[in-house]
Amino acid sequence: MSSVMESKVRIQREDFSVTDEIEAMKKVSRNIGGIVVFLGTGREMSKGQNITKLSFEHYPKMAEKKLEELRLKAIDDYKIIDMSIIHRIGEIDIGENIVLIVAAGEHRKEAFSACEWAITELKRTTPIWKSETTSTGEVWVQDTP
Amino acid sequence: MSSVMESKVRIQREDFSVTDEIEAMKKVSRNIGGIVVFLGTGREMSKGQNITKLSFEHYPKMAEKKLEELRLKAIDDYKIIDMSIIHRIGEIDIGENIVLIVAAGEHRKEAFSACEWAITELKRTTPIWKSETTSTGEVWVQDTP
Amino acid sequence: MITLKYFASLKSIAGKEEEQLDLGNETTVQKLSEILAKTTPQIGEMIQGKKILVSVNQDVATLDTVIHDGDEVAFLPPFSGGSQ
Amino acid sequence: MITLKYFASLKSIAGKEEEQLDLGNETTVQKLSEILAKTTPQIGEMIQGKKILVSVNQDVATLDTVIHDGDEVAFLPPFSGGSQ
Repeated sequence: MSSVMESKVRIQREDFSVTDEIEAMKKVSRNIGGIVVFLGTGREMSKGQNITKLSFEHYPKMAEKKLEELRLKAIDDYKIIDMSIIHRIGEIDIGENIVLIVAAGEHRKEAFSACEWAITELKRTTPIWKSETTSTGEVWVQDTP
Repeated sequence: MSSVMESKVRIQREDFSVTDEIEAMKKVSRNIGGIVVFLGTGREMSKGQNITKLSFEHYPKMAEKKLEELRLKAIDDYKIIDMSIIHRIGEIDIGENIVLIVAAGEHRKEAFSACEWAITELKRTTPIWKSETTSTGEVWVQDTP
Repeated sequence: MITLKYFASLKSIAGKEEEQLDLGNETTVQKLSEILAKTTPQIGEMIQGKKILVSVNQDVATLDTVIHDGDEVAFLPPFSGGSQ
Repeated sequence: MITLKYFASLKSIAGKEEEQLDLGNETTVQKLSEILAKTTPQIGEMIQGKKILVSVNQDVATLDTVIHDGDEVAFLPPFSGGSQ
Protein backbone atom coordinates (compact mmCIF):
# COMPACT_ATOMS: atom_id res chain seq x y z
CA MET A 1 0.00 0.00 0.00
CA SER A 2 1.41 3.41 -0.94
CA SER A 3 2.12 6.02 1.70
CA VAL A 4 -0.62 8.18 0.18
CA MET A 5 -3.16 5.62 1.39
CA GLU A 6 -2.10 6.18 4.99
CA SER A 7 -3.50 9.69 5.25
CA LYS A 8 -7.16 9.74 6.25
CA VAL A 9 -7.93 13.02 4.47
CA ARG A 10 -6.69 13.74 0.98
CA ILE A 11 -7.24 16.18 -1.86
CA GLN A 12 -5.94 14.76 -5.10
CA ARG A 13 -6.25 14.89 -8.88
CA GLU A 14 -6.24 11.15 -9.50
CA ASP A 15 -9.24 8.87 -9.04
CA PHE A 16 -9.55 6.59 -6.01
CA SER A 17 -10.74 3.02 -5.44
CA VAL A 18 -13.70 2.73 -3.07
CA THR A 19 -12.77 -0.88 -2.30
CA ASP A 20 -9.18 0.06 -1.42
CA GLU A 21 -10.35 2.87 0.86
CA ILE A 22 -12.79 0.54 2.63
CA GLU A 23 -10.12 -2.14 3.07
CA ALA A 24 -7.74 0.48 4.51
CA MET A 25 -10.49 1.49 6.93
CA LYS A 26 -11.12 -2.12 7.99
CA LYS A 27 -7.48 -2.36 9.12
CA VAL A 28 -8.18 0.27 11.82
CA SER A 29 -10.25 -2.06 14.01
CA ARG A 30 -11.63 -5.58 14.18
CA ASN A 31 -14.72 -4.21 15.85
CA ILE A 32 -16.27 -2.41 12.88
CA GLY A 33 -19.87 -3.54 12.40
CA GLY A 34 -21.05 -0.98 9.87
CA ILE A 35 -19.35 1.14 7.23
CA VAL A 36 -21.32 3.92 5.55
CA VAL A 37 -19.90 5.43 2.39
CA PHE A 38 -20.95 8.56 0.56
CA LEU A 39 -19.69 8.80 -3.01
CA GLY A 40 -20.44 11.99 -4.91
CA THR A 41 -20.30 11.73 -8.70
CA GLY A 42 -20.62 14.17 -11.57
CA ARG A 43 -24.21 14.65 -12.77
CA GLU A 44 -25.11 15.40 -16.34
CA MET A 45 -27.82 17.93 -15.52
CA SER A 46 -27.74 21.08 -13.42
CA LYS A 47 -30.69 23.47 -13.29
CA GLY A 48 -31.98 22.02 -16.54
CA GLN A 49 -28.69 22.54 -18.38
CA ASN A 50 -26.52 19.81 -19.83
CA ILE A 51 -23.09 19.76 -18.26
CA THR A 52 -20.17 18.64 -20.39
CA LYS A 53 -17.35 19.17 -17.90
CA LEU A 54 -16.77 19.80 -14.21
CA SER A 55 -13.66 21.24 -12.64
CA PHE A 56 -12.68 21.69 -9.00
CA GLU A 57 -10.15 24.02 -7.40
CA HIS A 58 -9.13 24.19 -3.74
CA TYR A 59 -7.14 26.38 -1.36
CA PRO A 60 -4.19 24.13 -0.55
CA LYS A 61 -3.35 23.64 3.15
CA MET A 62 -6.58 25.33 4.32
CA ALA A 63 -8.81 22.74 2.59
CA GLU A 64 -6.81 19.82 4.01
CA LYS A 65 -6.88 21.42 7.46
CA LYS A 66 -10.67 21.84 7.31
CA LEU A 67 -11.15 18.22 6.26
CA GLU A 68 -8.99 16.99 9.13
CA GLU A 69 -10.93 19.16 11.63
CA LEU A 70 -14.16 17.79 10.18
CA ARG A 71 -12.91 14.19 10.47
CA LEU A 72 -11.87 14.60 14.12
CA LYS A 73 -15.17 16.28 15.02
CA ALA A 74 -17.16 13.49 13.33
CA ILE A 75 -15.23 10.81 15.26
CA ASP A 76 -15.70 12.69 18.52
CA ASP A 77 -19.31 13.83 18.18
CA TYR A 78 -20.75 10.64 16.67
CA LYS A 79 -18.54 8.12 18.54
CA ILE A 80 -17.50 6.38 15.38
CA ILE A 81 -14.30 4.36 15.05
CA ASP A 82 -12.79 6.33 12.18
CA MET A 83 -13.53 8.35 9.04
CA SER A 84 -11.65 9.00 5.81
CA ILE A 85 -12.34 11.77 3.31
CA ILE A 86 -11.06 12.21 -0.24
CA HIS A 87 -11.96 15.06 -2.60
CA ARG A 88 -10.71 15.23 -6.16
CA ILE A 89 -9.67 18.44 -7.92
CA GLY A 90 -9.05 19.31 -11.56
CA GLU A 91 -11.23 18.24 -14.46
CA ILE A 92 -13.85 15.57 -13.85
CA ASP A 93 -16.12 13.92 -16.40
CA ILE A 94 -19.81 13.06 -15.96
CA GLY A 95 -20.15 9.88 -13.91
CA GLU A 96 -16.67 10.11 -12.45
CA ASN A 97 -15.96 10.09 -8.72
CA ILE A 98 -15.68 13.50 -7.04
CA VAL A 99 -15.79 12.98 -3.30
CA LEU A 100 -15.67 9.99 -0.95
CA ILE A 101 -16.48 9.82 2.73
CA VAL A 102 -16.08 6.53 4.60
CA ALA A 103 -17.48 6.34 8.15
CA ALA A 104 -16.84 3.20 10.21
CA GLY A 105 -18.74 2.49 13.42
CA GLU A 106 -19.39 -0.37 15.77
CA HIS A 107 -23.02 0.02 14.77
CA ARG A 108 -24.62 1.44 11.68
CA LYS A 109 -26.69 4.24 13.19
CA GLU A 110 -23.75 6.44 14.21
CA ALA A 111 -21.96 5.71 10.93
CA PHE A 112 -24.97 6.93 8.90
CA SER A 113 -25.31 10.08 11.01
CA ALA A 114 -21.59 10.89 10.90
CA CYS A 115 -21.34 10.34 7.13
CA GLU A 116 -24.35 12.51 6.31
CA TRP A 117 -23.17 15.25 8.66
CA ALA A 118 -19.66 15.15 7.16
CA ILE A 119 -20.71 15.70 3.53
CA THR A 120 -23.02 18.57 4.54
CA GLU A 121 -20.26 20.14 6.64
CA LEU A 122 -17.66 19.63 3.89
CA LYS A 123 -19.80 21.63 1.46
CA ARG A 124 -20.26 24.38 4.06
CA THR A 125 -16.74 24.77 5.45
CA THR A 126 -14.12 23.46 3.03
CA PRO A 127 -12.55 25.90 0.55
CA ILE A 128 -13.24 23.94 -2.63
CA TRP A 129 -14.96 25.43 -5.67
CA LYS A 130 -16.66 23.84 -8.65
CA SER A 131 -16.96 25.19 -12.18
CA GLU A 132 -19.47 23.74 -14.62
CA THR A 133 -19.10 23.90 -18.37
CA THR A 134 -22.31 23.90 -20.41
CA SER A 135 -23.12 24.94 -23.97
CA THR A 136 -23.24 28.55 -22.73
CA GLY A 137 -19.73 28.46 -21.25
CA GLU A 138 -17.95 27.86 -17.96
CA VAL A 139 -19.32 29.21 -14.68
CA TRP A 140 -18.20 28.99 -11.08
CA VAL A 141 -20.99 27.48 -8.99
CA GLN A 142 -21.83 29.71 -6.03
CA ASP A 143 -25.12 28.50 -4.68
CA THR A 144 -24.90 24.89 -3.58
CA PRO A 145 -27.84 23.93 -1.41
CA MET B 1 -19.22 -8.24 -16.70
CA SER B 2 -20.79 -11.56 -15.73
CA SER B 3 -24.53 -12.09 -15.89
CA VAL B 4 -24.57 -12.41 -12.09
CA MET B 5 -23.74 -8.71 -11.90
CA GLU B 6 -26.92 -7.84 -13.74
CA SER B 7 -29.26 -8.81 -10.92
CA LYS B 8 -29.85 -5.99 -8.47
CA VAL B 9 -30.53 -8.28 -5.49
CA ARG B 10 -28.38 -11.29 -4.76
CA ILE B 11 -27.74 -13.80 -1.99
CA GLN B 12 -24.42 -15.52 -2.52
CA ARG B 13 -21.59 -17.37 -0.78
CA GLU B 14 -18.72 -15.57 -2.53
CA ASP B 15 -17.44 -12.12 -1.59
CA PHE B 16 -18.29 -9.05 -3.69
CA SER B 17 -16.38 -5.97 -4.85
CA VAL B 18 -17.84 -2.69 -3.62
CA THR B 19 -16.18 -0.83 -6.50
CA ASP B 20 -17.68 -3.21 -9.09
CA GLU B 21 -21.15 -2.86 -7.58
CA ILE B 22 -20.86 0.93 -7.59
CA GLU B 23 -19.64 0.98 -11.19
CA ALA B 24 -22.58 -1.27 -12.20
CA MET B 25 -24.91 1.19 -10.45
CA LYS B 26 -23.37 4.18 -12.26
CA LYS B 27 -24.30 2.58 -15.61
CA VAL B 28 -28.00 2.93 -14.71
CA SER B 29 -28.08 6.73 -15.16
CA ARG B 30 -25.88 9.69 -16.00
CA ASN B 31 -27.84 11.74 -13.53
CA ILE B 32 -26.62 10.17 -10.30
CA GLY B 33 -25.30 12.85 -7.96
CA GLY B 34 -24.95 10.85 -4.77
CA ILE B 35 -24.39 7.20 -3.97
CA VAL B 36 -24.75 5.99 -0.39
CA VAL B 37 -23.38 2.58 0.49
CA PHE B 38 -23.92 0.53 3.62
CA LEU B 39 -21.40 -2.25 4.11
CA GLY B 40 -21.92 -4.57 7.06
CA THR B 41 -18.87 -6.49 8.23
CA GLY B 42 -18.18 -9.16 10.82
CA ARG B 43 -17.36 -7.75 14.27
CA GLU B 44 -15.03 -9.47 16.69
CA MET B 45 -17.12 -8.75 19.78
CA SER B 46 -20.75 -9.47 20.59
CA LYS B 47 -22.18 -8.87 24.06
CA GLY B 48 -18.68 -8.94 25.51
CA GLN B 49 -17.80 -12.28 23.92
CA ASN B 50 -15.07 -12.89 21.38
CA ILE B 51 -16.46 -14.23 18.13
CA THR B 52 -14.28 -16.56 16.11
CA LYS B 53 -16.72 -17.37 13.30
CA LEU B 54 -19.98 -16.18 11.80
CA SER B 55 -22.29 -18.16 9.60
CA PHE B 56 -25.44 -17.15 7.72
CA GLU B 57 -28.31 -19.26 6.41
CA HIS B 58 -31.29 -18.09 4.36
CA TYR B 59 -34.62 -19.36 3.09
CA PRO B 60 -33.99 -19.56 -0.66
CA LYS B 61 -36.58 -17.91 -2.92
CA MET B 62 -38.35 -16.17 -0.01
CA ALA B 63 -35.24 -14.19 0.99
CA GLU B 64 -34.59 -13.07 -2.60
CA LYS B 65 -38.26 -12.14 -2.99
CA LYS B 66 -38.18 -10.04 0.19
CA LEU B 67 -35.02 -8.24 -0.97
CA GLU B 68 -36.58 -7.41 -4.33
CA GLU B 69 -39.76 -6.11 -2.63
CA LEU B 70 -37.59 -4.02 -0.35
CA ARG B 71 -35.59 -2.64 -3.29
CA LEU B 72 -38.71 -1.63 -5.23
CA LYS B 73 -40.28 0.01 -2.17
CA ALA B 74 -37.08 1.98 -1.48
CA ILE B 75 -36.97 3.26 -5.08
CA ASP B 76 -40.64 4.20 -4.95
CA ASP B 77 -40.87 5.68 -1.45
CA TYR B 78 -37.61 7.62 -1.45
CA LYS B 79 -37.57 8.61 -5.15
CA ILE B 80 -34.08 7.27 -5.68
CA ILE B 81 -32.74 6.22 -9.08
CA ASP B 82 -31.88 2.63 -8.14
CA MET B 83 -30.73 0.33 -5.35
CA SER B 84 -28.77 -2.92 -5.24
CA ILE B 85 -28.59 -5.36 -2.33
CA ILE B 86 -26.21 -8.27 -1.76
CA HIS B 87 -26.16 -10.55 1.30
CA ARG B 88 -23.62 -13.29 1.78
CA ILE B 89 -24.39 -16.67 3.32
CA GLY B 90 -22.18 -19.45 4.65
CA GLU B 91 -19.13 -18.98 6.84
CA ILE B 92 -17.74 -15.47 7.22
CA ASP B 93 -14.59 -14.42 9.06
CA ILE B 94 -14.17 -11.34 11.27
CA GLY B 95 -13.67 -8.25 9.11
CA GLU B 96 -15.17 -9.86 6.01
CA ASN B 97 -18.06 -8.35 4.07
CA ILE B 98 -21.55 -9.59 5.01
CA VAL B 99 -24.07 -7.27 3.41
CA LEU B 100 -23.98 -4.43 0.88
CA ILE B 101 -26.67 -1.89 0.03
CA VAL B 102 -26.02 0.68 -2.70
CA ALA B 103 -28.53 3.53 -3.04
CA ALA B 104 -28.14 5.96 -5.94
CA GLY B 105 -30.02 9.25 -6.04
CA GLU B 106 -29.95 12.51 -7.93
CA HIS B 107 -29.21 14.09 -4.55
CA ARG B 108 -27.66 12.70 -1.44
CA LYS B 109 -30.49 13.23 1.05
CA GLU B 110 -32.85 10.65 -0.44
CA ALA B 111 -29.98 8.19 -0.97
CA PHE B 112 -29.02 8.36 2.73
CA SER B 113 -32.63 7.90 3.85
CA ALA B 114 -33.29 5.00 1.46
CA CYS B 115 -30.07 3.20 2.38
CA GLU B 116 -30.63 3.45 6.14
CA TRP B 117 -34.26 2.38 5.78
CA ALA B 118 -33.27 -0.59 3.61
CA ILE B 119 -30.77 -2.12 6.04
CA THR B 120 -33.22 -1.73 8.94
CA GLU B 121 -35.99 -3.30 6.85
CA LEU B 122 -33.71 -6.10 5.63
CA LYS B 123 -33.00 -7.13 9.22
CA ARG B 124 -36.71 -7.02 10.05
CA THR B 125 -38.24 -8.77 7.04
CA THR B 126 -35.72 -10.97 5.25
CA PRO B 127 -35.46 -14.65 6.25
CA ILE B 128 -31.72 -14.75 6.94
CA TRP B 129 -30.24 -16.08 10.18
CA LYS B 130 -26.83 -15.64 11.77
CA SER B 131 -24.98 -18.05 14.01
CA GLU B 132 -22.01 -16.89 16.09
CA THR B 133 -19.25 -19.19 17.28
CA THR B 134 -17.49 -18.20 20.51
CA SER B 135 -15.36 -20.15 23.01
CA THR B 136 -18.61 -21.47 24.51
CA GLY B 137 -19.92 -22.87 21.23
CA GLU B 138 -22.17 -21.93 18.32
CA VAL B 139 -25.47 -20.12 18.86
CA TRP B 140 -28.17 -18.83 16.55
CA VAL B 141 -28.64 -15.11 17.11
CA GLN B 142 -32.27 -14.29 17.84
CA ASP B 143 -32.33 -10.80 19.24
CA THR B 144 -30.89 -8.35 16.75
CA PRO B 145 -31.69 -4.77 17.69
CA MET C 1 -48.71 -33.87 0.86
CA ILE C 2 -47.29 -30.61 2.20
CA THR C 3 -43.64 -29.86 2.79
CA LEU C 4 -42.51 -28.45 6.15
CA LYS C 5 -39.20 -26.60 6.42
CA TYR C 6 -37.33 -25.70 9.61
CA PHE C 7 -34.66 -23.00 9.74
CA ALA C 8 -31.79 -21.97 12.02
CA SER C 9 -32.44 -22.86 15.69
CA LEU C 10 -35.63 -24.74 14.76
CA LYS C 11 -33.65 -27.42 12.94
CA SER C 12 -32.18 -28.74 16.18
CA ILE C 13 -35.48 -28.33 18.05
CA ALA C 14 -37.39 -30.27 15.37
CA GLY C 15 -34.47 -32.63 14.82
CA LYS C 16 -34.82 -32.19 11.06
CA GLU C 17 -34.62 -29.62 8.28
CA GLU C 18 -37.59 -30.77 6.26
CA GLU C 19 -40.47 -33.23 6.38
CA GLN C 20 -43.51 -34.19 4.33
CA LEU C 21 -46.96 -34.51 5.88
CA ASP C 22 -50.25 -35.67 4.39
CA LEU C 23 -52.97 -33.40 5.81
CA GLY C 24 -55.69 -33.90 3.22
CA ASN C 25 -56.66 -31.30 0.68
CA GLU C 26 -57.14 -28.30 2.95
CA THR C 27 -56.05 -27.35 6.43
CA THR C 28 -55.00 -24.17 8.26
CA VAL C 29 -51.86 -23.02 10.04
CA GLN C 30 -53.83 -23.26 13.31
CA LYS C 31 -54.75 -26.91 12.67
CA LEU C 32 -51.19 -27.71 11.59
CA SER C 33 -49.84 -26.20 14.82
CA GLU C 34 -52.19 -28.44 16.83
CA ILE C 35 -50.94 -31.51 15.00
CA LEU C 36 -47.30 -30.48 15.55
CA ALA C 37 -48.00 -29.77 19.24
CA LYS C 38 -48.39 -33.53 19.67
CA THR C 39 -45.21 -34.57 17.85
CA THR C 40 -42.97 -31.57 18.52
CA PRO C 41 -44.58 -29.62 21.41
CA GLN C 42 -42.01 -26.78 21.39
CA ILE C 43 -42.69 -25.94 17.73
CA GLY C 44 -46.47 -26.01 18.26
CA GLU C 45 -46.16 -23.66 21.24
CA MET C 46 -43.87 -21.26 19.40
CA ILE C 47 -46.33 -20.97 16.50
CA GLN C 48 -49.32 -20.36 18.77
CA GLY C 49 -47.33 -17.99 21.01
CA LYS C 50 -46.16 -16.11 17.88
CA LYS C 51 -42.53 -16.62 18.84
CA ILE C 52 -41.85 -17.72 15.25
CA LEU C 53 -43.32 -16.79 11.88
CA VAL C 54 -44.97 -19.27 9.57
CA SER C 55 -44.84 -18.85 5.80
CA VAL C 56 -46.95 -20.62 3.21
CA ASN C 57 -45.38 -20.74 -0.24
CA GLN C 58 -42.88 -18.05 0.80
CA ASP C 59 -45.53 -15.62 2.02
CA VAL C 60 -45.90 -14.79 5.70
CA ALA C 61 -49.06 -16.50 7.00
CA THR C 62 -51.44 -16.09 9.93
CA LEU C 63 -53.10 -18.83 12.03
CA ASP C 64 -56.11 -18.61 9.67
CA THR C 65 -54.15 -19.07 6.46
CA VAL C 66 -55.38 -22.06 4.48
CA ILE C 67 -52.82 -24.70 3.47
CA HIS C 68 -53.50 -26.69 0.30
CA ASP C 69 -52.06 -29.97 -0.86
CA GLY C 70 -48.65 -29.35 -2.42
CA ASP C 71 -47.92 -26.20 -0.42
CA GLU C 72 -44.59 -25.43 1.20
CA VAL C 73 -44.86 -24.35 4.85
CA ALA C 74 -41.81 -22.94 6.62
CA PHE C 75 -41.14 -22.15 10.27
CA LEU C 76 -39.03 -19.03 10.68
CA PRO C 77 -37.39 -17.94 13.95
CA PRO C 78 -36.65 -14.21 14.40
CA PHE C 79 -34.43 -13.00 11.56
CA SER C 80 -30.85 -11.92 12.17
CA GLY C 81 -29.46 -10.96 8.79
CA GLY C 82 -27.14 -8.00 8.32
CA SER C 83 -24.15 -7.20 10.47
CA GLN C 84 -23.96 -6.48 14.23
CA MET D 1 4.71 42.40 2.73
CA ILE D 2 1.51 40.37 2.85
CA THR D 3 0.36 37.92 0.21
CA LEU D 4 -3.19 38.14 -1.17
CA LYS D 5 -4.79 35.12 -2.85
CA TYR D 6 -7.92 35.09 -5.03
CA PHE D 7 -9.90 31.92 -5.71
CA ALA D 8 -12.50 30.70 -8.21
CA SER D 9 -14.68 33.55 -9.56
CA LEU D 10 -12.57 36.16 -7.74
CA LYS D 11 -9.56 35.45 -9.96
CA SER D 12 -11.28 36.96 -13.01
CA ILE D 13 -12.78 39.81 -10.95
CA ALA D 14 -9.39 40.73 -9.49
CA GLY D 15 -7.63 39.91 -12.75
CA LYS D 16 -5.01 37.93 -10.85
CA GLU D 17 -4.52 34.90 -8.63
CA GLU D 18 -2.08 36.40 -6.20
CA GLU D 19 -0.41 39.69 -5.31
CA GLN D 20 1.95 41.11 -2.70
CA LEU D 21 1.18 44.31 -0.78
CA ASP D 22 3.25 46.28 1.69
CA LEU D 23 0.87 47.46 4.43
CA GLY D 24 3.34 48.14 7.21
CA ASN D 25 3.68 45.96 10.26
CA GLU D 26 0.03 45.75 11.33
CA THR D 27 -3.30 46.35 9.70
CA THR D 28 -6.80 44.80 9.85
CA VAL D 29 -9.10 43.07 7.37
CA GLN D 30 -11.33 46.17 7.54
CA LYS D 31 -8.44 48.49 6.58
CA LEU D 32 -7.32 46.11 3.83
CA SER D 33 -10.85 46.08 2.38
CA GLU D 34 -10.80 49.90 2.28
CA ILE D 35 -7.50 49.88 0.41
CA LEU D 36 -8.80 47.26 -2.04
CA ALA D 37 -12.03 49.24 -2.52
CA LYS D 38 -9.92 51.85 -4.35
CA THR D 39 -8.04 49.45 -6.64
CA THR D 40 -10.62 46.68 -7.05
CA PRO D 41 -13.98 48.12 -5.89
CA GLN D 42 -15.93 44.86 -6.39
CA ILE D 43 -13.65 42.90 -4.06
CA GLY D 44 -13.77 45.62 -1.41
CA GLU D 45 -17.57 45.65 -1.53
CA MET D 46 -17.86 41.86 -1.35
CA ILE D 47 -15.69 41.76 1.77
CA GLN D 48 -17.63 44.49 3.54
CA GLY D 49 -20.98 43.06 2.39
CA LYS D 50 -19.87 39.61 3.65
CA LYS D 51 -20.47 38.09 0.22
CA ILE D 52 -17.09 36.40 0.49
CA LEU D 53 -15.00 35.07 3.37
CA VAL D 54 -11.54 36.31 4.19
CA SER D 55 -8.94 34.02 5.73
CA VAL D 56 -5.68 35.02 7.38
CA ASN D 57 -3.06 32.27 7.44
CA GLN D 58 -5.74 29.68 6.52
CA ASP D 59 -8.07 30.65 9.35
CA VAL D 60 -11.41 32.34 8.69
CA ALA D 61 -11.11 36.00 9.74
CA THR D 62 -13.49 38.84 10.68
CA LEU D 63 -13.22 42.51 9.75
CA ASP D 64 -11.37 43.10 13.06
CA THR D 65 -8.75 40.42 12.52
CA VAL D 66 -5.24 41.87 12.65
CA ILE D 67 -2.93 41.21 9.70
CA HIS D 68 0.79 41.10 10.35
CA ASP D 69 3.71 41.44 7.99
CA GLY D 70 4.32 38.07 6.29
CA ASP D 71 0.71 36.88 6.62
CA GLU D 72 -1.23 35.17 3.82
CA VAL D 73 -4.68 36.64 3.24
CA ALA D 74 -7.13 34.81 0.97
CA PHE D 75 -10.48 35.85 -0.52
CA LEU D 76 -12.92 32.96 -0.63
CA PRO D 77 -16.20 33.01 -2.57
CA PRO D 78 -18.98 30.66 -1.36
CA PHE D 79 -17.71 27.09 -1.36
CA SER D 80 -19.09 24.52 -3.78
CA GLY D 81 -17.22 21.29 -3.09
CA GLY D 82 -18.91 17.91 -3.15
CA SER D 83 -21.25 16.67 -5.86
CA GLN D 84 -24.60 18.09 -7.05
